Amino acid sequence: MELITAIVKPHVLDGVKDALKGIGVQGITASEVKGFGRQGGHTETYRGTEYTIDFVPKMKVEVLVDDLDADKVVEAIAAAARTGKIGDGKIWVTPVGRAVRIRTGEEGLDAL
Amino acid sequence: MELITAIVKPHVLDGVKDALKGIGVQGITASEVKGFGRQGGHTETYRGTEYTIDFVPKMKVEVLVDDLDADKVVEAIAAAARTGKIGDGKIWVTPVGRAVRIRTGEEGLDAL
Amino acid sequence: MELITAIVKPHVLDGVKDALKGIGVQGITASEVKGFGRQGGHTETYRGTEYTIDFVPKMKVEVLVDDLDADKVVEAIAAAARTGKIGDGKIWVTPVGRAVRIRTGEEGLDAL
Amino acid sequence: MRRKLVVAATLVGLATVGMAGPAWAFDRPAEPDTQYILDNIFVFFAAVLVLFMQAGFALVEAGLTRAKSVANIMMKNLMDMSAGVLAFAAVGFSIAYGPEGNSFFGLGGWFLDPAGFDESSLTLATNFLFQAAFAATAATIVSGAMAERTKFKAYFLYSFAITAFIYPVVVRWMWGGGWLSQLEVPFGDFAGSTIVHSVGGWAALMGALILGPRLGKYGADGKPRAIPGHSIPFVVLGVFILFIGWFGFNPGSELAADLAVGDIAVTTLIAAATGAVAATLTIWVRSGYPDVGMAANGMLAGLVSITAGCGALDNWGAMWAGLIGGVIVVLSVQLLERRRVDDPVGAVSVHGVCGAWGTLAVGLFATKADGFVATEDAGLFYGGGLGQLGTQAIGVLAVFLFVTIASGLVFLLIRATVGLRVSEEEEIAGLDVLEHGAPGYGPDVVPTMDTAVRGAPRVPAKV
Amino acid sequence: MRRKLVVAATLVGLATVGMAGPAWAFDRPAEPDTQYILDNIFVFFAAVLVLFMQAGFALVEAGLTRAKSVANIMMKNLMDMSAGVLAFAAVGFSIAYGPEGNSFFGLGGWFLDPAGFDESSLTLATNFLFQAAFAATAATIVSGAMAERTKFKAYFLYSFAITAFIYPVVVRWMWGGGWLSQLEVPFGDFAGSTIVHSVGGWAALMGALILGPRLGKYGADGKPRAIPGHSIPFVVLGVFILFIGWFGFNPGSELAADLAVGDIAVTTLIAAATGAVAATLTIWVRSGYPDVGMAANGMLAGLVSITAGCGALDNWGAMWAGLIGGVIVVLSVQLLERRRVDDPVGAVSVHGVCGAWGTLAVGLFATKADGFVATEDAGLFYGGGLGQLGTQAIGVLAVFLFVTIASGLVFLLIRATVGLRVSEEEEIAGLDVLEHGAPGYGPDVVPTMDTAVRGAPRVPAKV
Amino acid sequence: MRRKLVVAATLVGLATVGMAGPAWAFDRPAEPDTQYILDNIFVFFAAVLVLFMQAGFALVEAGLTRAKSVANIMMKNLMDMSAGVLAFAAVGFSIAYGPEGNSFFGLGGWFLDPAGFDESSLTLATNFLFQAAFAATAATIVSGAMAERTKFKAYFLYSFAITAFIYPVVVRWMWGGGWLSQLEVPFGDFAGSTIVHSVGGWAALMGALILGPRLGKYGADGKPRAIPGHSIPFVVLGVFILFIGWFGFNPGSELAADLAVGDIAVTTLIAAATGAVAATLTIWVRSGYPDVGMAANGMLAGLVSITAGCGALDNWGAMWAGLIGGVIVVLSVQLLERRRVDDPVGAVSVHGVCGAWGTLAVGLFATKADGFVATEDAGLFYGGGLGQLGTQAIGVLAVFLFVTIASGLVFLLIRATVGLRVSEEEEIAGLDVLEHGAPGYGPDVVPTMDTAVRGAPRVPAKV
Ligand SMILES: Nc1ncnc2c1ncn2[C@@H]1O[C@H](COP(=O)(O)OP(=O)(O)O)[C@@H](O)[C@H]1O
Ligand SMILES: Nc1ncnc2c1ncn2[C@@H]1O[C@H](COP(=O)(O)OP(=O)(O)O)[C@@H](O)[C@H]1O
Ligand SMILES: Nc1ncnc2c1ncn2[C@@H]1O[C@H](COP(=O)(O)OP(=O)(O)O)[C@@H](O)[C@H]1O
Repeated sequence: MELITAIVKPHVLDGVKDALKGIGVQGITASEVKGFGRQGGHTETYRGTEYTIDFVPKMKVEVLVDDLDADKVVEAIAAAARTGKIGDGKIWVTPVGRAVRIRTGEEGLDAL
Repeated sequence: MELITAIVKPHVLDGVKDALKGIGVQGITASEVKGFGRQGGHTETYRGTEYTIDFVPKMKVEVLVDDLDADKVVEAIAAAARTGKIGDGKIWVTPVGRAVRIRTGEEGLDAL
Repeated sequence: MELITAIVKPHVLDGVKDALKGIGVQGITASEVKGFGRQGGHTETYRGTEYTIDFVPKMKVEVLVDDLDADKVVEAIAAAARTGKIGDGKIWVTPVGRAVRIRTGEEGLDAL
Repeated sequence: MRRKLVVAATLVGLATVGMAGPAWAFDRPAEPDTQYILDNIFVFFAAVLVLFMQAGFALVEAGLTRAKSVANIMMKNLMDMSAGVLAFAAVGFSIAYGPEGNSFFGLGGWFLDPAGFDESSLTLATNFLFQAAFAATAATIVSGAMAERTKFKAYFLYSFAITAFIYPVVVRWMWGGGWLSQLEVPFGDFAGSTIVHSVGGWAALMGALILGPRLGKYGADGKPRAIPGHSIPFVVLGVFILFIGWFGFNPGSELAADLAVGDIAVTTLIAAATGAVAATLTIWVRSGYPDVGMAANGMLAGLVSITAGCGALDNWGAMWAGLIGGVIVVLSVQLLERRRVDDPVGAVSVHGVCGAWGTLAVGLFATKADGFVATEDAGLFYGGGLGQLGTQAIGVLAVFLFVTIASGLVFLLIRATVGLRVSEEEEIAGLDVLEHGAPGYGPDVVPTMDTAVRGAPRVPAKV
Repeated sequence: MRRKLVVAATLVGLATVGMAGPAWAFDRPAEPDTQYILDNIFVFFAAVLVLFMQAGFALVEAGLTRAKSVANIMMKNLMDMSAGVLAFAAVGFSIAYGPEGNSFFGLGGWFLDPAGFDESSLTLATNFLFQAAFAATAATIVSGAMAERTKFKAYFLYSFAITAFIYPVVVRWMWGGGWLSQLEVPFGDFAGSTIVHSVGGWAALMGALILGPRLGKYGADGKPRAIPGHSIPFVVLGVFILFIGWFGFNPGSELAADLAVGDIAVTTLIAAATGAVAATLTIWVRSGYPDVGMAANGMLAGLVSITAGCGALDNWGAMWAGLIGGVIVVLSVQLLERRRVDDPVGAVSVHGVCGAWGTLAVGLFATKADGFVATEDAGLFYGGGLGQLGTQAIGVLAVFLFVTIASGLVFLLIRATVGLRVSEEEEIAGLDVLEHGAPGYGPDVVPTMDTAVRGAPRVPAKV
Repeated sequence: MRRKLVVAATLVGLATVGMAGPAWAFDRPAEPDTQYILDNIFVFFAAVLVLFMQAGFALVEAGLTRAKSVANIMMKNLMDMSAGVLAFAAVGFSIAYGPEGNSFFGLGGWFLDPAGFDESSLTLATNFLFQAAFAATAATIVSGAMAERTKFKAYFLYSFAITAFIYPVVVRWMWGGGWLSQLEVPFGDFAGSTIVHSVGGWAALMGALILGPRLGKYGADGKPRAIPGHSIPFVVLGVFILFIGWFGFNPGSELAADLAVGDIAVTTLIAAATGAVAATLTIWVRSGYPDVGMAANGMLAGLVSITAGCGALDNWGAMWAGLIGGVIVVLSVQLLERRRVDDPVGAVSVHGVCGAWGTLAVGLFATKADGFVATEDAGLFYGGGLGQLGTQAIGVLAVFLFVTIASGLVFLLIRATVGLRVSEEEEIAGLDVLEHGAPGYGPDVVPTMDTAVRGAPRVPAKV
């Protein structure tokens, strides 16, 4: 199995979820993160004093998939998350040794 | 070493922590995530208009352990997190190449 | 490629970011987590009743890097995050099989 | 006792024979008696209660919209009062109550020139204070309906326009002794269901229409989507403040300390209560849930619905006015939402629609004379026939037409010049950062990564 | 000057000889003098201040409970006032002050029939307004103690019951001229430490007892666990609003504009201050920290403790009443918590226990006559012996028994029919979503994943 | 009509010839007429409005600081009022208005001894209530400037000192009939731009200076860094409450119900509006953004700027006082920030600097006599020459010197004994947990991991 982690723009999350559902993925875990990258941050002004916000809000999406599905899932996420503007984010894939569904104790692909 | 990642129901966190402490685990990192899966979301109604909440709150627990302990830890989490109802979550295990304790610079198992 | 994950004290984040920028890292993803470890929690008192806060706020920093840079990055984070007091946190390194820049579709090192 | 109309009549009488300037200098009594002083003190405290409503409006609007534009909505409420009071002092008060001009538009006494105003029942200062608080109310109603997408500069200009011009003209027609008060059966709007609330409500309608709905309010299928407000406690606190303020608004409109004050307060209380209960039950039946924001709207609906008739209706009439207002507001909010009028706070329904209903309710339930409603039992259900109801309908319609046209023109003019709506990018990001420089909540409340850096952890981290 | 008792006595006098109906029509003065008007205006503004207390209660309760049920608690406060006012207007006021009936239970004058009430000292409207605000206060005290686990429907029913029946009966006994006011040494409860606050507090006690503690309040070892409230700023803001409202509550109970008003205001101020300081120091000593929520409770405790004696105690007496109240409230909160009475906001301690204390304090410190306390220096410490103290104890006990039994029956009845407590699942999830359809804070405040989708990022994301 | 000075003069006259004790017992009128009662009732309600300002201060200060010390700042506001009222009742009031003593320091009538005070224009109770509310205001101004780094215990002590001693001395000089009111051209500070606001503002300055800036306020390069407050809605709500309270503060200072009340209310309203608009435009021009917190400061600046001259200035003067105040406050906030005075809420600028400006504005724009300003057109721009302006400058300077020295000594003394500033660790963690035991927001608002455990998920998790 593989764990696919994607850092995406927050407003594409719904689209990514739908795309994954579309190709048969049954579960996703998402969380709020902040990203620092080429996109850069922005400046705010409070009571006349400027300050910089370096980290921009991003969403992290994690999907555990069968090795065979990994590429398909990566493509699906990339397609759904692409706006073409800087800051669209990254996807990376890490190997997973074991997976368990807590409720049933099922392991491996059955756990997905 | 291995990194054990578990997605569990929020209210079991305390139990998971105690279970891990019980088997000698000395550190845990937890974070709030939202999950999409078989459990499904729910519907809310605001000013008469319905809308769906697709993601349900979950807790992510990460534990870095010695290879030898990995299975024991997985079982402990699974046992503590199991309610038997849909949405109990997943556990997955990924290999870790190097681990460092920042304070001392210790590496490997000493870093845990 | 490797994914470097660091759990650090929240107030060192800015320093870690600057240190990584200094050695040429172009992107970072950070998130708020809570840690349980040797540092221990603390006690609060509400309306005369004591209760324990077990988890302390930490920051998780994730950086995807070229295998060759991994050690350099680990050292940089460790140096910037070290205060010498208990609770400084951990760094761990996991292998990454594939990386994609969503905007362009670039892969591998070009995706960083 | 009911001096309002007397004053108004005098005003217009004089105005129509063309008298002006010095002749207007009714000095305040040199040795005022205690009753005259009490009248002024009473209206002073009533005005303070009405001014407090600004806080209520700000909270209700803030609560029913999103956190990312919360500073903007608070700022609008601060500014429409500030700019509004100045505009009203400079010209609005004269257009409404000026000694010269005619039955449609007052003139003279600009900048609160004391020579221009009669002080025989209240001093100019007391009178202005109370009226200015009303003008600020009419102005501020609009900000909620236009929330989360209007340029701050544009709103600033609009609030000048409504307090300097649109609202004063309508006041002139009625409380300024103009044509509505001179109809055969005079128009009955004791405290301003139409004159204040509908003016705000119809301007809000035009604002919402011309702006269009917020991004994401309607799905690709055209169906409305819920955009939950960010703080129900703010909404309910705001409603409680408005409720309190209304005891300045309605009883204060007596403009004299007398025994009618208590009666008016009780009709106000009853309508507020029935409005809240009725709206709660209505939305409960329709959606399956006793929605809190809707209950809050319901109390306001009850209050708006009794504002015209708080003096002319008895307790039973108040109950009906409030109860029906509470039902109407729910239906209206849902109807407007379906019709693609995106009014995040329900301002059009609460103030416009229920303002109209409250005004018509006088034609149905009026049983006491109140200084405007001239006879007892003028309401249809009390045997008064259709006379009063007809007049009420005329007033409702006239104000609707004037306000929608005038405010529509103002909004179009602003759109053509400084622009009315923020960019899409800004709307997604929220108005606070791009319009005002910084978010309305610090990074430690709506957490951002900076919490770590500047806000620092709340918990003693054994650094 | 102190007209309250006079009115009451007349009432009961007439009632006992069986007079009724038309004979009651004391018309309001045709040409009221300015003093009569001032009395009415004063009580009107005092009533507005008391109504404002609703906002204070809502905020204190919301702040001391969790965010997941915040909309529910605000809604309860909105509804117990709305439903309560209507119930009180329909029947409660008649049970309390009705021209017929007896020393325990009033009858007649239903639905505010003007023929039923004497207007010689205040108009019916002014009187009702003030009393209705009090009834709403008694009702709303309970919602805090029952927070986070009561079905909305059940609470709605309860609030009818207390304002229609339980509270009015107690009022009848005392301010309605009933048996407590006719004791040899008449019961002294000027503004309602017992009549209002204890009524609410004891009903709150029964509610909390019958419901049982919130899930997770007690550990497996039976030890209480802290469930921190979600917003101390709301708590303190609420206390400031209640504090302000109390200047309507206590001085307004004079029911006439006279010079006692200022004296009462000063005893009220002093007791509030000593209550806050004493509670702060007490919890500081006991737990090591000057807990803010407890300090807030302390100010309220001081206020409740002076409510009975605000007219009969001098400044020194007020100081003692407040100071001891501030100590008591801390001990009581901690005791009840240990005894498995889960009262998240301390309502039982503040209103029930300190209400009883404040009533007894009249027996200890009374030095002035106040219209109820009939003689000077009636307090034990002023040489008045045990007479007044004995009466105070009787009143405290009688009200305790009546309210616990009556409200207990009401709660049990509700439990047996529509049910009192929400399901465990709902309690864990919070009442907002399952009782009212949606959370009280938007996803952009208490972040959920939807922030991303609907709330959108606050920061201009260079989309 | 303007009795204040009369009373004061009598006081000092008697005091200087050394009369004391019993001779002071001017009993309140046995049969007070309605006007006398109305005066007392009016001042009573005005005092309630002033007391409400405590809530406004608390919210403004809470909103402009960080969430991690929010309970602390609310607690300080609760406590400085409570402790302050007691200190003022015990000794402060006597130092200010005591029958004995001299032109600099009053004595006698301790603990509100009724024998010590004249009741011919207001009862002692009414008078004390109003003055105590003012004392609490002066005290509470300071907490904002010292926010986020002051030990609670230290602040508690300080608030005793200012209300027991520093503020009363300044009051003695002026309203107590002391030397400032006896200057050839008497000092004109009708409602306390200098006597109340500058006293608070200059004490705030010393507090901020002696404490030093918050950690992280200045970068390694010495440049100021923004530390955004955590809730703009709280700030604006607080300002609305303060605005409302000011209608007790200024008109109430008339200390009698008369027709000047309305005039004063209108100058107050106009200055508030111009202050808000002017500050908004000033910061907009200077920083590119209409900053909301600054607009809020601007309204307060306008209000402080008209406080001295609310009786002596006409509407045009009020406009200028407010407008210039609104500009000054922005410049002052920015200047102080550059000069390393870390005043998170702008208290020094709003109350100290604009208090001074408002006092000087009387010397420029006074056109009416107000009981202190003795002649008409005393202002420089009205042909009054430099006399009034000179006196105003003397008063401003004298109060500045006295307060900075006295409060400086108090703070240094506290620092040397119990300590003034919290530890670095505590400052980083926030004051709430370490000073008060628990955070000001529950884990379900500012999320921590415990949400999961105790706060539980808000969403029905199908457990
Ligand atoms: N080397 C990296 N390691 C971890 N996360 C990264 C890395 N580089 C970028 N990111 C994440 O991806 C987001 C987008 O990257 P950015 O460089 O801004 O634009 P782009 O995705 O167009 O290359 C960043 O905000 C950050 O969250
Ligand atoms: N393929 C997956 N990848 C990542 N996370 C998953 C995946 N499937 C499920 N999850 C996580 O596990 C949670 C529980 O899964 P769900 O399908 O609802 O029930 P169950 O755990 O009983 O199978 C989800 O809310 C989600 O957070
Ligand atoms: N085995 C582990 N797995 C995952 N995270 C851990 C582990 N041990 C420690 N941590 C994380 O590192 C943080 C610091 O660890 P701690 O034991 O308190 O101190 P130190 O870093 O000085 O060893 C913890 O708060 C936790 O977030």
